[in-house]
Formats: sequence, C-alpha cells, structure tokens
Amino acid sequence: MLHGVRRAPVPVYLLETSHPVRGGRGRELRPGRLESAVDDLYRELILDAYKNPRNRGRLEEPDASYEDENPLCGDVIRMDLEIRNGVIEAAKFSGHGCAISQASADLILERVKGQPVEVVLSLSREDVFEELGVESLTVSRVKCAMLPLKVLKAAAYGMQPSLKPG
Amino acid sequence: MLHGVRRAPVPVYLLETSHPVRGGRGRELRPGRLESAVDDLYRELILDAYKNPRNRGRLEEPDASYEDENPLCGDVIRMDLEIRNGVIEAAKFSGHGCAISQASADLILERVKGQPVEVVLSLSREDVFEELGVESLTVSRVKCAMLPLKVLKAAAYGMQPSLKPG
Amino acid sequence: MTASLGRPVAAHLDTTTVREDFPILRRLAHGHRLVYLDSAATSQKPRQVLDALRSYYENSNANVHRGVYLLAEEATELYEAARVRVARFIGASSAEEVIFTRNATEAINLVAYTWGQETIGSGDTIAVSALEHHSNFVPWQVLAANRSAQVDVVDLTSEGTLDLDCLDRMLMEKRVRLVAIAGISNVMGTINPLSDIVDLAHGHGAMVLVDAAQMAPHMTMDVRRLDADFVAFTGHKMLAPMGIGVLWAREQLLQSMPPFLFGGEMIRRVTERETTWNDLPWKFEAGTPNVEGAIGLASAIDYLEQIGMKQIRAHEKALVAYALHRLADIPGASILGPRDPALRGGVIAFTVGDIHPHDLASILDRRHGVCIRAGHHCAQPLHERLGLSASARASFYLYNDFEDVDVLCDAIQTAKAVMG
Amino acid sequence: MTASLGRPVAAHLDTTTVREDFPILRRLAHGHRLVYLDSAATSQKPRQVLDALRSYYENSNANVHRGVYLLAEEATELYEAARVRVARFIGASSAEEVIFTRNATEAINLVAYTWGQETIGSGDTIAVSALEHHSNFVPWQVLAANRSAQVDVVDLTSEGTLDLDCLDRMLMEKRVRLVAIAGISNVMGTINPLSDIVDLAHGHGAMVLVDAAQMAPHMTMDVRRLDADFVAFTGHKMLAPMGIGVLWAREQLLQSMPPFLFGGEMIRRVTERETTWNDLPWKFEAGTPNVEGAIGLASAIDYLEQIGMKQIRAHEKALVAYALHRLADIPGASILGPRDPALRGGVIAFTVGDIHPHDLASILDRRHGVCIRAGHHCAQPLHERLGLSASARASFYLYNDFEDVDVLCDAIQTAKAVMG
Ligand SMILES: Cc1ncc(COP(=O)(O)O)c(C=O)c1O
Ligand SMILES: Cc1ncc(COP(=O)(O)O)c(C=O)c1O
Ligand code: FES
Ligand code: FES
Repeated sequence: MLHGVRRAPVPVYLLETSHPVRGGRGRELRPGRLESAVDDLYRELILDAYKNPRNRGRLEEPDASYEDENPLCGDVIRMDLEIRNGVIEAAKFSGHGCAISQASADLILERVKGQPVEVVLSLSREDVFEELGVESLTVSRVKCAMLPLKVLKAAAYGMQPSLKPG
Repeated sequence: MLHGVRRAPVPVYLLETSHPVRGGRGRELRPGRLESAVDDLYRELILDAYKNPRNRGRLEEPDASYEDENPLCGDVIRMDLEIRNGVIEAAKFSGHGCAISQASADLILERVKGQPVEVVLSLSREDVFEELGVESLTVSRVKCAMLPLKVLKAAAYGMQPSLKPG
Repeated sequence: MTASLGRPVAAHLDTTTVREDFPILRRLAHGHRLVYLDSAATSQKPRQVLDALRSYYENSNANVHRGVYLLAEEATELYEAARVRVARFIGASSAEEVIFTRNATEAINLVAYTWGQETIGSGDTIAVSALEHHSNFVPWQVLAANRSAQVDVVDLTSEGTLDLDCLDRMLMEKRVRLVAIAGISNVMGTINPLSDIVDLAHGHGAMVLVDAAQMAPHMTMDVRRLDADFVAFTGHKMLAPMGIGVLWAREQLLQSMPPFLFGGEMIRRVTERETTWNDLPWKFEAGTPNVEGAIGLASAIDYLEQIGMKQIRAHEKALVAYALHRLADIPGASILGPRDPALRGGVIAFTVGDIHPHDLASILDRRHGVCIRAGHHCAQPLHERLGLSASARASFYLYNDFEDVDVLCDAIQTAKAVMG
Repeated sequence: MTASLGRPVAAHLDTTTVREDFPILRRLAHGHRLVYLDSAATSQKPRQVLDALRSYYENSNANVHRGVYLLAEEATELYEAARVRVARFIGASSAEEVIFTRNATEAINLVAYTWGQETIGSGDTIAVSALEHHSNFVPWQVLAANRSAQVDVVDLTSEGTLDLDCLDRMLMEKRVRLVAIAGISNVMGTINPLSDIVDLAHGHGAMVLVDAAQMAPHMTMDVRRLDADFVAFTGHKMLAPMGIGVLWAREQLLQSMPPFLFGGEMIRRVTERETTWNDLPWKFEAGTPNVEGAIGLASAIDYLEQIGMKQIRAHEKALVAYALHRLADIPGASILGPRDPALRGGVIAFTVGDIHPHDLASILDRRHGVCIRAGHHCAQPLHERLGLSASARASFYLYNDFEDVDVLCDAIQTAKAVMG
C-alpha cells in the first residue's frame, strides 16, 4: 500500500483558485476590501504553529506519501501518513515554506490525526481558514495556505484509488 | 540615353518625410494646428490643375521615364521627359491618383518645362507647396503632393548618373 | 424610413445620453460638429472607461502576480477579474481560455506561430475568405510558405457574401487544416454564416479561426454556441484602450499548444538546463501584461452590456438601413456588399463616381467635420478582386445617430459639387 | 550619512514636489503612509502622464496611418512624434530605429524570432550572464534548442559583478554569435560594464543585445555611444503606462531582418500570391499599435528629462548608499550584490536571517505599508547559483525619499520581532 512520492497530475490548488465564470457578476473590487487595519495574519495562532510545530518530521514507513510544490514560490511540502483500518494513526509534514504554509500544514494534521481517511476528502478551503483563524486570504497567500491540504488530499487519494478527484 | 521605366531604389518621398531626430525638441502638437476653418486645399488652383491638366499624357520617345507608387494608397505616377542640350524640352505625366497628386504633377511640370535639368534637382518640398498654393499639408497628403517631384527627380537623376541623391 | 418621411428617430437606444459619455464628440473639427464614422478602424472611449484607467493608476497600480503587498494583490485581482469579465462576455467555459494579447493581429499570429507551426505540413491547405483583413491573411500566407503548404481563397458571390459551395469543394478536394474567416467583413460589412462554415469545416476535419475584430464590438457572441476553435478580437474597436486584444480557444486545445513568447510570467521553473511552462492562461502571456488594458476592456464590456448588445445591434442596423437608403438617392454613389441590412454589420464601403476616395475623405473632413476612411482598409486582395484600388468607408457605432447619416450625405453632395 | 548623523536630506532632487505629482502616493495601505519600494517591478505614474493619456482619448483618438481626416492626422502625428521623442531620449540616429513593442520581453522575443532564427545555427553559442531576467534568458534557451545551438552562462565574481575573464574565454573557445546581457541586474543591482562587454564581443564578431529594462528608467543611455546591436526596454518601469516597450537597433540591421508579426500596417502590398513589407519602423509593427502607450511613454520621458536623468541617478545612488548603510546595522540582514553604491542601480535584494521573504514582505506591508517584492524576481537561475529559493527586494525611484528607507528598516525590525 506504499505510494511513492509523486507529483500531482492536476494541481488541486488550481482548481480551488480558478476563476469561476458562470453565476453572478464576479467579485467587484471594493477599495479597501483587501486591507486590514490590524494584522490578522501574523498572530499568535499561526506564529505558534509555525514556531512550535507538533507534526513536523518524517515517518519511517509511511503507508502513503505525497509531495508537491507551490509554483508561485517554489516551496515544497511533503506529507507522510500511517493508516490503520482506514484511520490516520500518524501523520507528519516536511519541506520548506513560509509561516502560512507551515502553520497550515501543522494545524491541518492536528485536525485529521486519529480521524478516518474520508475526513480528509471532505476538508475545504473554509476548514483551512478556520484552522488558521482567518476570515479570508489574498490571492497569493491563499496558495500558501492551501498547499498542505492539497498535498494531504493527494496522499489520501493515493490510499483510495477509486476516490479520484472529480 | 533612354532610361526604361523602373522603380526607385530609395523612395525619395520617404527621405523627405522621415522624422528628423537631431536638433530641437521636435514639433509639439498644438491643438488645432492641423485645423483650418476654411478649406484651403480643395480650391481653385488645385482643382483647376486637376480638372484641366496641361501636361497630362505620354511622350512618344522620351529621353527619360520614371514611375513610382505612393505606398499609402497604391497610386502611381509616371513622368516622361524629352531633353535637348540639358534642357527639358517636353514633359508629360500619366498614372492615377487623387487631386492633390495630379495637380502637383501638372503644376510642377509647368514649372520645369523649358528649364535646365539641374533645376529639377534643386526643387524642394517648399517649391511644391508654393506651386499648390498651400502653406502646409498634413502627413498623409504631403505624400500625395510629393510623389510627382520624387518621380521627376528620379527621372532627372537617370539623365545624370553622376548626380545620385546624397 | 424614407427621406420623404424625414429622419427616423433612434428607437433602440438613447443616443443623446450615450453621446454625453464620449468627451471627444464635443470637439469641433474644422469648425464643425464632429461626425465620427470610422469606428471600424477604432472606437471612441466613454468617460467610464477613462475613469477606470485613471482610478487604476491612482489607486492600485503594481505589477501583477507574485507580489504579496496590498497594491500587487489589488492589481492582480483587477487583472484576473477583467479576464473573468471577458470570459463571461463571450460565453467562455472558464477564464483560463481567455488569453490577453496586444490586439487581434497578435492573437492570430500567436495561433500561426504555435498551433500553425506544429500542425500545418507540406501539402496542407489553409482556407481564407476573399474578404479577409490583412491580419487574417498575411500570417497564413507566410505560414503556408514556410511549411510548403498553400493558402486557398474562398470566393464571394456577386452579392458579396461567402460562396459556401466554393468552400465545400475546397474542403472536399484539398487537405484543409484550417478555415480562417472574419465574423464580419470590415469592408463589405458582410456578416458571414459562421455556423454553416463551422459545420462544413468540422465535417471535413478542418479547424476554424474566427477573426471577430468587427463582430465582438457589435453583436452578442457566444464562443461555445459558435463552436469555432479559435476566436480573436481587439479591445480598441469596442470602447477599450489601445494595446489589448483577446485570443479565445478551448482549454484542451490551448493546453496542447506550445508557448509563443518566452520570458517572465509564462514560466513554471527556469533552470540553466531547461524550462517548464506556467499553467493557462499565463503560459501565453510573457512579460508584464497590459493590466491597464485588461481593466479598460472589462470596463468597456460593462458599458456595452449596460446599453445591451442587442440594442446596439438593432441601432446599427437601423442606421445602416437609413444610410443605404439615403446613399441610394445620390447619383454616382455605389455601395459594396449586400443590400440587405440584416446581412451586414455597421460598415458601408462605397465609391462616388470617379472621385478619388482620398479626395472624398478630405473634403468630407474639411468641409463638414465628417471622419470616414479611404483606401483599401487593409483588405487589398478584396479590392483587387473588386477591381478597385481604394474605396471610401463609413462605419457606425452606438454613439452615431441619424443626423450623422444626414451630414454624411450632405457632405458627399458637397464633394460632388467641388470635384464635379 | 550615518545613522548617528541622522537621516540625510535629498540633495539631488526635491522629493516633496516630485511626490505631489504621483497621486497614488497619497493613499494609505493598511492605515499607513504608502512606502512604495517596488519600482523595479513597475513604476508609479505621475499625473502629467495620466493627463496626456486622457487628453489623447478626449481630443485626438483615431487609428493611425492611412487616415486623412483631422483626428487620424493628429493621432498619427502624436504617435510618430512619440517615436521621435524616444529616439532622442536614447540617442538613436533616426526615429526609424525605434520599434514600439508591448514590453521588453516582446522586444527580445522579436529579435530571437527574426534575427535569431536566421542567424543562429547548429553549434553556435549564445552567451548570457548568470544574472539575467527570464525574459532575457528563456527566449535564447528556446532558440538554442530549436537551432541545435547552446546557451552558455557567464559566471559572476564573488562581488556579484560579471566575470569578464569567463566571457573572454567563452568568446575565444566557442562560436559565440550573441551576448545577451542586462544593463542593470534587477536582483543584484549590478551595473554591468557594457562598453567592455561590447568591445570584447565585437572583437570576436559576436553581436550584443542589451536588456535595458532596469537601465533606461534610471540613467542616461546613449545607444550610439553604447554601440550595442540591440537594446530593449519597457515603458511601465519608467513612468509610462503598461503595454508599451521599445526595441532599438541600427537601421541597416533592422532592414536586414525579416518581419516578426504579420498583418495590417506592416505590409507594403498584399496580393493573393505574395506580400511585400512596409518600410521601417512599421515593418515590425503589425496591427493597430498602442498609440496611447507611445504617447504616454513620450510624456513620461518629458517628465524624466525635466527632472534630469543625472539628478535621478544621483538621488538613487544616495538612497542606496543610505539603505546599504542602515541595513548593515540590522543583525541577520544580508545583502546580495556589490557593496559599492557606484556599482549598482536603485535595487537592493536581501534576506533577513531565516525569515521567509514572503513572510517578510507580508509583514512589512501589513504592519508598515511598505511594498517590497519577495521571490526569485524572474531570475531563478541566479537564485539557484546563490543557493537561495527566494529573496526580498526593495527598489527605489525618483519619488522615494530617505524616510522611506527608515520606514523600511523599522519594518524589518518589526518583522524580526514578530518572527523571532
Ligand atoms: C532586467 C529585466 N529585464 C526584462 C524585464 C521584463 O520587462 P517586461 O516584463 O516589461 O517585458 C524586467 C522586468 O520585469 C527586468 O527587470
Ligand atoms: C476584420 C478585422 N480583422 C482584424 C483587424 C485587426 O485588428 P488590430 O489592428 O486591432 O489587430 C481589424 C481591424 O483593423 C479588422 O477590421
Ligand atoms: S511563500 Fe512559499 S508557501 Fe508561502
Ligand atoms: S491618395 Fe494616392 S496619391 Fe493621393
């Protein structure tokens, strides 16, 4: 059941940040929409997960591994999973990246540890935002935040070849 | 001494309308600089030369002929010259074009008939404007006005191979 | 709608209000009200578009993509939102299918340099129509010469419409890989029967490129319903600033094509040994894009859709019907292209007796402030077929009114008197 | 000019007055004064340039060339006068040598697709420096791959300047046809010794293309004194709007090159059998040009020359000297490229400890309104050589002042505290 380290054929983050065309007039840019008077990004929660990650490292004999890159910056995240009876028994992330990506990786693994693999498949962008404690992210930083989930999903899909992304 | 109909290797009109770079800050476009409240172009002088040309036609046995095209519109002017003892004894133009080019051809031939060939070489844009009775012309129409002189000069140069354009 | 009944009133849109949005229409030309009848060459710009440009530069200007600071995020959002806006306007399946280029010409060259170089081979045929603009003719002529292929020209009927039988025969007899065809002719005004052409071509395995430079500004266009393979158009003819154009193609086709220009933005990873390409649409957008142009195009589309593409089309049809009718009353005036306004866009090319078109245009301008174009309108092969070295052309858009047509006809009468 | 002596005053130009011309500098970012330090990516625009654009569209907009009515004549005059303005700015012999492109990237691709395709053959070498922007690297890599030629990378010295011995060896040992080199690096800031490079290259029969994207905006440039063969630059980095760039080459060389894009404007005569090309510069300008962009560039040049290119260069040198000095006081900050401000333009790339450059940029923006760029700055091969996946970059222009440097340094201290 070991799946080697591969590259994702379809970058999941792209699906998530691609521009919807149908339905509605699209987002209008209101001046100030992207502004925040206080920095809601580099705060306790994210900084703590970044500086003191609980899930950083590698597994010796993972049942699934996956690695992918954020093409905007070249940073790479790898995820190792240990699965028993369909449950994520252990999970570690490695690689390098900014605080947002590293914190996102750590927090998302904290959430799925001990959960059935299927849980991973149901996780959305909103779940990542919730874990990071942010309401929204700008275009460039959303890719940092979503990279770990993308890699995690790819690892989980690898476990369940019948559950390919739609 | 008969020079066949050829195309000019260097379009003379281009030299004349090319954009000088050195010296001065170049023309500033003052609003209205190109405007004229009364039409000073389609007036008696030009219209009469256009409608009743005195020098339109072909010479049976020209000593020099030349033909060239205005690339902006595709119109063609041909000039036939008969030269005796260095003097232009007879001259005719043919081809097709707008009123400006036709009038210019007619008026410029009227001016050089009976003159030494060298006179042709000294003619300038200002002389053409003078013949047409205009003070200036816009970029596109200046090419119409200058085409006949360009062709005439090329025919004259053909007569005096040592006097190539600089 | 006859001269004896007087000038018709604008029923489809309120030209008085529209004209107020176009500052240039307030200027005088040689002391006359400006009558701008050259929108087929380039359109004028409403203040809404000019405001959008200024607002971009005064508030959000930055280089797009890869920047993480506020201005860069705003500029990127505006740029990519403009792409979404264009995609929705033309009915694209996704914004990834919308490639921003400099103009229609570059969009067509992009296809020739990428898909064309890879696909066209020795003995292949590229079919173009006899009424193509040079921009949809010369790139294919050059490509064919480079690839030992040939360009075949589809004839016109005596009415000035495309001879579909000729195309059919060509598809039957030759190995046609591409049919390159204008949606609307910029000279004859002919609206080509695109769905028939696409069906014919696809039935013989040929691809179709639609040069929509004269179509996108003037009528509703749905690229999925159209079912062509490539669609190119240009912003400056549809109220947008100069320097922005669009190539549309289906995502799968774009994926399969090699990139065109190389440099910043269009790469995924560059090493000294090799380079990989970025995802769509950026794979085809090398270097700093014209963000201003894209924002201006989106703003122009907002303006057009607020007026309504259907209303614009109906208005132009009424103008053309009236103009055809009035021109028919001028002895010596003869019109190129179909007589039926339903078969043509807002373009009328014509000649008046043996008055040289450049003289005509000069006199119309100097004596009446009327702007028309004279020449071959970048369609020399068509003029050669028609036995003309030049023609005069008046073209209409949403800001033209029936008075403009009247002034045009009066001005032609003046020209006849001057030159007569 | 030390911290203990306090902040220096602007001696070379009056930044207070200059800043008033740039409307965007009045906006706040996250509640802070906007400190724009990303001019190497794109510059901000003065109101004089924005006014010129608006005035063009409100008074003279028309398609250029071939039109005989007033607006078309005005637009054509403005467009060609802009070309003359650019020619004079760079010291070209004639306006015919100035080709308008979309940006520097397109200008370089134009050379690769025309001169390159005709000249580069099997076994030839194209020399590029290790600090090239992707736009002056990938086109040559692709061309070399297509022509069975190779790209060789000229090393850097430990100071971050070009290793001329390495170039010399390369020219001696290989059949180098082209040396493609940036005037100023957009990462290291290095000002390359262009006249030495040109002499070396020409001595071995190689041509030289100068990517002047970072040079033209910041210092006096005389293409005839430079004596390179091709010079490319881009308007949006020098106060002009997006969508306009320039390729310069000597008339004779341009004459000998085949055209690049095909379509309207660039033709002399089109028939169904063959096509001939227009004269320079139009041979290389297919389709409707970006008239607005050219006018904007001319207006930007007017603005720059009114301030004075020498003053601008001196001002930036003083800013860089001060910034280098202040950054040296920040523990953990390390600077890429030469230490000597005389050897570098207004660009400083750096890293701070192991703070990820994107985090640095985000915090600078959110906490202090400081706009810097993070990433590889379209120079991945250089970063690979430096063993970095990314760096942070601050870049200066005429509207930056010493206070901007102070805010930058304060902001870096904040980032250290946040991430520490
Ligand atoms: C050194 C250098 N060359 C080329 C470019 C490309 O300029 P553009 O994106 O305007 O084509 C840039 C800027 O991005 C640059 O800094
Ligand atoms: C039918 C047609 N195709 C192509 C073009 C070329 O458009 P552009 O010059 O903007 O590339 C034009 C307009 O000039 C046109 O009318
Ligand atoms: S900057 Fe690379 S993952 Fe965030
Ligand atoms: S328009 Fe052809 S010569 Fe005047």
